[in-house]
Amino acid sequence: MQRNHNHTTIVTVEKVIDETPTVRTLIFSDEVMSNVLPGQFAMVWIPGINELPMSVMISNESGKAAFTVRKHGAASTGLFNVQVGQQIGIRGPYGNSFDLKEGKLLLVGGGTGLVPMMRLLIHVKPTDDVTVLIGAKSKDEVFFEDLANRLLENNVHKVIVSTDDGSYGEKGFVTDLVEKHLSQAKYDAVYVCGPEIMMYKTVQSAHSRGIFVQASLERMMKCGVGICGSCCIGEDLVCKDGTVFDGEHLSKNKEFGNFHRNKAGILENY
Amino acid sequence: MQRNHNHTTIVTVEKVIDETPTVRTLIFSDEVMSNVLPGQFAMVWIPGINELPMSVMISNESGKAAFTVRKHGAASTGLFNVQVGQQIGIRGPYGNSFDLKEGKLLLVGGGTGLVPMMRLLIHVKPTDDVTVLIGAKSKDEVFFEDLANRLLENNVHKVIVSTDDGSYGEKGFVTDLVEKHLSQAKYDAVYVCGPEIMMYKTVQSAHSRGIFVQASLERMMKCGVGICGSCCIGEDLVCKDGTVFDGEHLSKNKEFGNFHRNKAGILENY
Amino acid sequence: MEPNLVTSIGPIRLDRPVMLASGILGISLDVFNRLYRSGAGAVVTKSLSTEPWEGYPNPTIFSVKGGGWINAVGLSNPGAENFAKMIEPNKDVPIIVSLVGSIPEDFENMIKQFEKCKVTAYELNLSCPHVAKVGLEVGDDPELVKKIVTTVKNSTNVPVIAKVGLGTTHYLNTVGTAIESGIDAITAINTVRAMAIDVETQRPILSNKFGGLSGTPIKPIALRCVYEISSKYDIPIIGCGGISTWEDAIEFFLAGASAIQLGSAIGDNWIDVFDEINTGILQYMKKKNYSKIEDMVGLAKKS
Amino acid sequence: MEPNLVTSIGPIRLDRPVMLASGILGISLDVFNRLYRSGAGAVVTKSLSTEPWEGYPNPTIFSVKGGGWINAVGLSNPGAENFAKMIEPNKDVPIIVSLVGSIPEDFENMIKQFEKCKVTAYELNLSCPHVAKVGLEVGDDPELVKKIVTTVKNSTNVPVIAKVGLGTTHYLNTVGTAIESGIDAITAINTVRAMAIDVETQRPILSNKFGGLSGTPIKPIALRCVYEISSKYDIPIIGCGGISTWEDAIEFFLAGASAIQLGSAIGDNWIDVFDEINTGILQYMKKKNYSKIEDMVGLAKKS
Ligand SMILES: Cc1cc2nc3c(=O)[nH]c(=O)nc-3n(C[C@H](O)[C@H](O)[C@H](O)COP(=O)(O)OP(=O)(O)OC[C@H]3O[C@@H](n4cnc5c(N)ncnc54)[C@H](O)[C@@H]3O)c2cc1C
Ligand SMILES: Cc1cc2nc3c(=O)[nH]c(=O)nc-3n(C[C@H](O)[C@H](O)[C@H](O)COP(=O)(O)OP(=O)(O)OC[C@H]3O[C@@H](n4cnc5c(N)ncnc54)[C@H](O)[C@@H]3O)c2cc1C
Ligand SMILES: Cc1cc2nc3c(=O)[nH]c(=O)nc-3n(C[C@H](O)[C@H](O)[C@H](O)COP(=O)(O)O)c2cc1C
Ligand SMILES: Cc1cc2nc3c(=O)[nH]c(=O)nc-3n(C[C@H](O)[C@H](O)[C@H](O)COP(=O)(O)O)c2cc1C
Ligand code: FES
Ligand code: FES
Repeated sequence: MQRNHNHTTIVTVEKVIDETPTVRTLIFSDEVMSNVLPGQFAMVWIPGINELPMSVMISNESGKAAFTVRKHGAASTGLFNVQVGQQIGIRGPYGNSFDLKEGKLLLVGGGTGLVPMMRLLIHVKPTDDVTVLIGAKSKDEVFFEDLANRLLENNVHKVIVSTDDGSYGEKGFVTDLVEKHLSQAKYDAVYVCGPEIMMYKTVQSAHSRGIFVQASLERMMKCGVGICGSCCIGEDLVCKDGTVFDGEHLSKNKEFGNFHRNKAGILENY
Repeated sequence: MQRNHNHTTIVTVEKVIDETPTVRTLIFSDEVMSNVLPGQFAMVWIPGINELPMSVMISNESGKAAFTVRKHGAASTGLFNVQVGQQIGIRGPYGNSFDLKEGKLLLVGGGTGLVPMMRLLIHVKPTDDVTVLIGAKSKDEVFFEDLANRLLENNVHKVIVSTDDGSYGEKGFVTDLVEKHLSQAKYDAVYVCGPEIMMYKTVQSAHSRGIFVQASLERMMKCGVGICGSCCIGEDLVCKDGTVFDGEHLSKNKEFGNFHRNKAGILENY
Repeated sequence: MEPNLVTSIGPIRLDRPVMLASGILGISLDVFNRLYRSGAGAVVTKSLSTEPWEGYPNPTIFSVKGGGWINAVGLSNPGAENFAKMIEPNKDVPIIVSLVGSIPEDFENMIKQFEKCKVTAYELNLSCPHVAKVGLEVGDDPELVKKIVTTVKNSTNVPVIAKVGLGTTHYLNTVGTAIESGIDAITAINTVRAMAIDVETQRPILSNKFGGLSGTPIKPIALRCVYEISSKYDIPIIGCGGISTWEDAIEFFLAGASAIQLGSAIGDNWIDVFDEINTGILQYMKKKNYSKIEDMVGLAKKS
Repeated sequence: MEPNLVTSIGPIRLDRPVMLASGILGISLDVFNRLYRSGAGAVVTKSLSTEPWEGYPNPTIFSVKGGGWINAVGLSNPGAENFAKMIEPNKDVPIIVSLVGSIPEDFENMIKQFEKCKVTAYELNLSCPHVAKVGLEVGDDPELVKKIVTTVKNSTNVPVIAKVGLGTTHYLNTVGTAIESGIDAITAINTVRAMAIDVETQRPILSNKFGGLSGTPIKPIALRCVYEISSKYDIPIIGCGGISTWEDAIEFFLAGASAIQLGSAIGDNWIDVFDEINTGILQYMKKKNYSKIEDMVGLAKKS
């Protein structure tokens, strides 16, 4: 019987990697999750604690997948603390995925927003010229730089890190780097995932130049299946209509970059 | 979507044929029912009246099927009275079917028990030598004789009618004819459907001679799907294990030929 | 005559008989507009309380193997005041505002917040099966139902609907009490209290342990409730529970509902379901020669 | 240690925990023998009355599109006396005799008929949702429940089980009353009142209009009832409702049931279902290192 993606499957965490003091990658075996498309996510149940949406991270072993989680509130800290051998529940994959263009590509990621970017990288063609921009607050918070370089070893590519405090790579916001790159060369497509303001500015920079751009959005998600409404942004539901939207669509959305809803559904400013 | 055989399908009666003063054939269009196997039955709903088990009669038009019903109590009289253009509900087909052997075949039917026999006839091979014995109380009650001859026009065949009162065909019980035929020639298989005593004696005649024999049984049926238990005979459920049983099995069943259960589930003598 | 989909639920008139049920996608005016354009005849808001509620922690929703969902979102909502502000600009969409509370004053206060809004009706949630002190715990108390309905009817001219479900007090009694107290219509039913346990980790899956079963599994139960209500009382009924096809919708009309609501079907078939059902109803009406929804309401009771 | 399937439901000890539920294939000793050989730990008879009943005319059963069945066979049964005679020869099969009646004397009289039979337990059907004056109409009346249970307990030394369901009186109260009156165990739940309407012919399909919903749709409801009973009372529980896989069975054990019953699954998967579930339970027990069913009963309440 084929698995119904809405039914929770229990998997065992087989390996845990510390990426930074607050970010960990948890690896598990699951054929379905190992093959999700870039941009798709899973709902992850930490029994007795919570359930939260997570982009599905790649693993270098086939048939395996991972979550890369930053500890934050109760749910994400619960997942962060899961030990090797512990069980978690997963359902999905949910959501749409990035539209892969060919040519000169710019990928922009910040924090755990790099997860869908890494999965995007395994789909680029050897002929693509790929630039990856990684934004972080400080040196401590940088991860996936090596991984990005490794995934792109057969491509013409650059992986550039910027930190807000300049403790590693270039100093400044990654969105300034985006602006710089887009003004200096002709890109065929831009993909971004990270903090909303990073996505907002990236979309603006690209869309205003008429460059194809897509962002993978995050909103409060309770159900993941288009029932509860908690993930709405304007008239879109991120879990069903997204998570990936293109610049054209986002530029008309008044909530993007400005508001998100809290757990009670109240609009709050970013 | 494929039809679930447990879900009622509504069909319209397109044609009604009077077979005898108390027996009618109602023809309707339904691809699924037109292709059932000999021995299989449907549960037939007469809206507002009742639902009853019915063997599925053949039709000479493709994509059509029929029920041949004798009026009896409330349910069968309800079906008997259905007019052209009226709707009935059908579910099924249910039950197993006859095991078709090759060679010299004896088919024995009485009353509406001829229905599965007619469907059997459309499956015989042109090389089979087929004898059909039709039992009836009197001349008025004889039907399907012509049909049987027509269906067998390409075979070596005989269609013999006997009536209890001798008003048509040979005089006497059809089971005496069975005994006569089986003692005079070597048959490869015997198939029977009709009143229980007819089936019982036919099975005895054939099984005692080591001839392969199968009977399609009738019992009170409420559900048709193996839930209600009303159709039990010994440890068998006619709707699920039957309706077709072979002589070997039946000869060990103490209820066959002796008892049946009424609507309350009480064993009654035949 | 070409059939049309207009229907009246007592004083409430809708262009189309299929509404969005409360709690499904129900927190944003932009989404309401989209659903209305997709074919919903009205949208019922998430049940609102006097104060904002975060609801229960996740997991709050579970997909049942045999079909349907169990949810315990815990009535998370932005509160009546915030919500009223958000829908103030609304001109087009028939919005039915769903309210939960523990005492008559809760409802009275919330209704005041909506004075500047276009509200098609209020729906009193007397039947949420998984939050303490509101919903079913109110619906199960006949005295309280009487007080709440009377108070609400005195505080507004907008039609008021009571939403009932299977609780510890028989819902038919609750319906009777609501009618005596002046209710304009009944929505039946809410979710049915249920649970799921994970056999691997051996725990109830929902954070609240218990939740409400919705979707296809409850359709035959909801249908009999509508039939029972319409057989016993003369009150407009909105059928709700497991509706996902036009045949389901027709069954509810035949049982006595003048309109229907759906929620779970959206989780299974997304929002195209409104248009699919509207189209199916129209085809059925043509075939049976009906000009309006009313022509078929309650027909199954005649047989 | 190799796990085994033995279970105790209070004073009732069974070699295997999966029973045939009342009313399914439940009218013939030969069939009981077959089911027992197929893996059923016990069989519950069709609910018997003092006199034979024909039951309702067909249609008495309906297959729901979304899964499950609605039945209104109307408690057709050969009557206690006929039935007792039929099972007199029984030596091997643990038979639980299900009884329906309107007054304590009905039950008392029927039990007398079974004096010469090997009866493992009596199950009082206080919960059939579609026959007047018996079943739920009895279960909904606390005084009557008290009298019936007390009378039955005084008339026999055989263990007595009360079968409850969703009626107009909250089933938890009925359970409480039965316990106070000395009941040995509880079976939860019976079918849930429901209906189906044919949209073509515009009539309720079952001849009785209303019937009881069984099978997968009611599993989440039945599971919460078992969990609620075992959380509130200290009484052995038999879980029933929509069980069709070994995972379902485990869920009920974890919720607090010491044994389970199933009926509808037979309509879907035929009688192999007993063996499949037994095998699945044993494998699960091995994996989790349990030696007996008891080891897992109620575990989900700990979390
Ligand atoms: C599609 C998607 C993919 C994601 N992928 C990742 C990932 O790969 N790695 C990662 O670390 N994080 C990811 N997140 C974010 C992660 O789900 C939230 O950070 C997490 O749920 C926060 O919960 P908390 O209880 O730890 O924090 P809280 O203290 O409860 O909340 C912190 C903030 O996180 C947000 N949040 C809380 N709960 C949710 C929720 N259920 N859904 C969405 N946002 C929520 C709110 O904005 C809140 O203000 C993703 C979110 C989405 C929507
Ligand atoms: C597999 C099967 C195939 C059948 N095929 C045909 C057929 O092709 N043509 C035909 O005319 N008849 C057929 N019958 C018999 C037919 O179903 C019954 O004669 C009919 O149900 C009688 O119902 P009634 O209400 O008219 O009679 P009643 O007066 O209610 O009963 C008359 C007798 O019919 C039997 N009976 C009643 N109800 C049922 C029931 N639901 N199922 C089985 N037996 C019942 C009982 O033995 C009863 O004593 C078939 C029966 C079965 C089991
Ligand atoms: C996620 C979810 C949230 C719900 N929230 C509410 C609510 O706030 N108020 C309410 O009256 N009903 C609520 N309900 C119940 C629905 O409005 C509806 O009565 C029920 O789901 C049955 O309809 P369905 O089977 O079409 O979903 C909710 C249902 C779901 C699935
Ligand atoms: C056809 C049918 C007949 C039933 N008859 C009875 C009965 O006589 N007595 C009773 O207590 N329960 C009866 N039930 C209820 C079952 O015993 C059981 O409680 C219910 O079907 C739920 O279990 P399931 O989902 O495994 O079928 C009947 C159920 C069905 C489907
Ligand atoms: S998370 Fe519930 S609708 Fe998107
Ligand atoms: S007719 Fe119900 S079991 Fe055979």
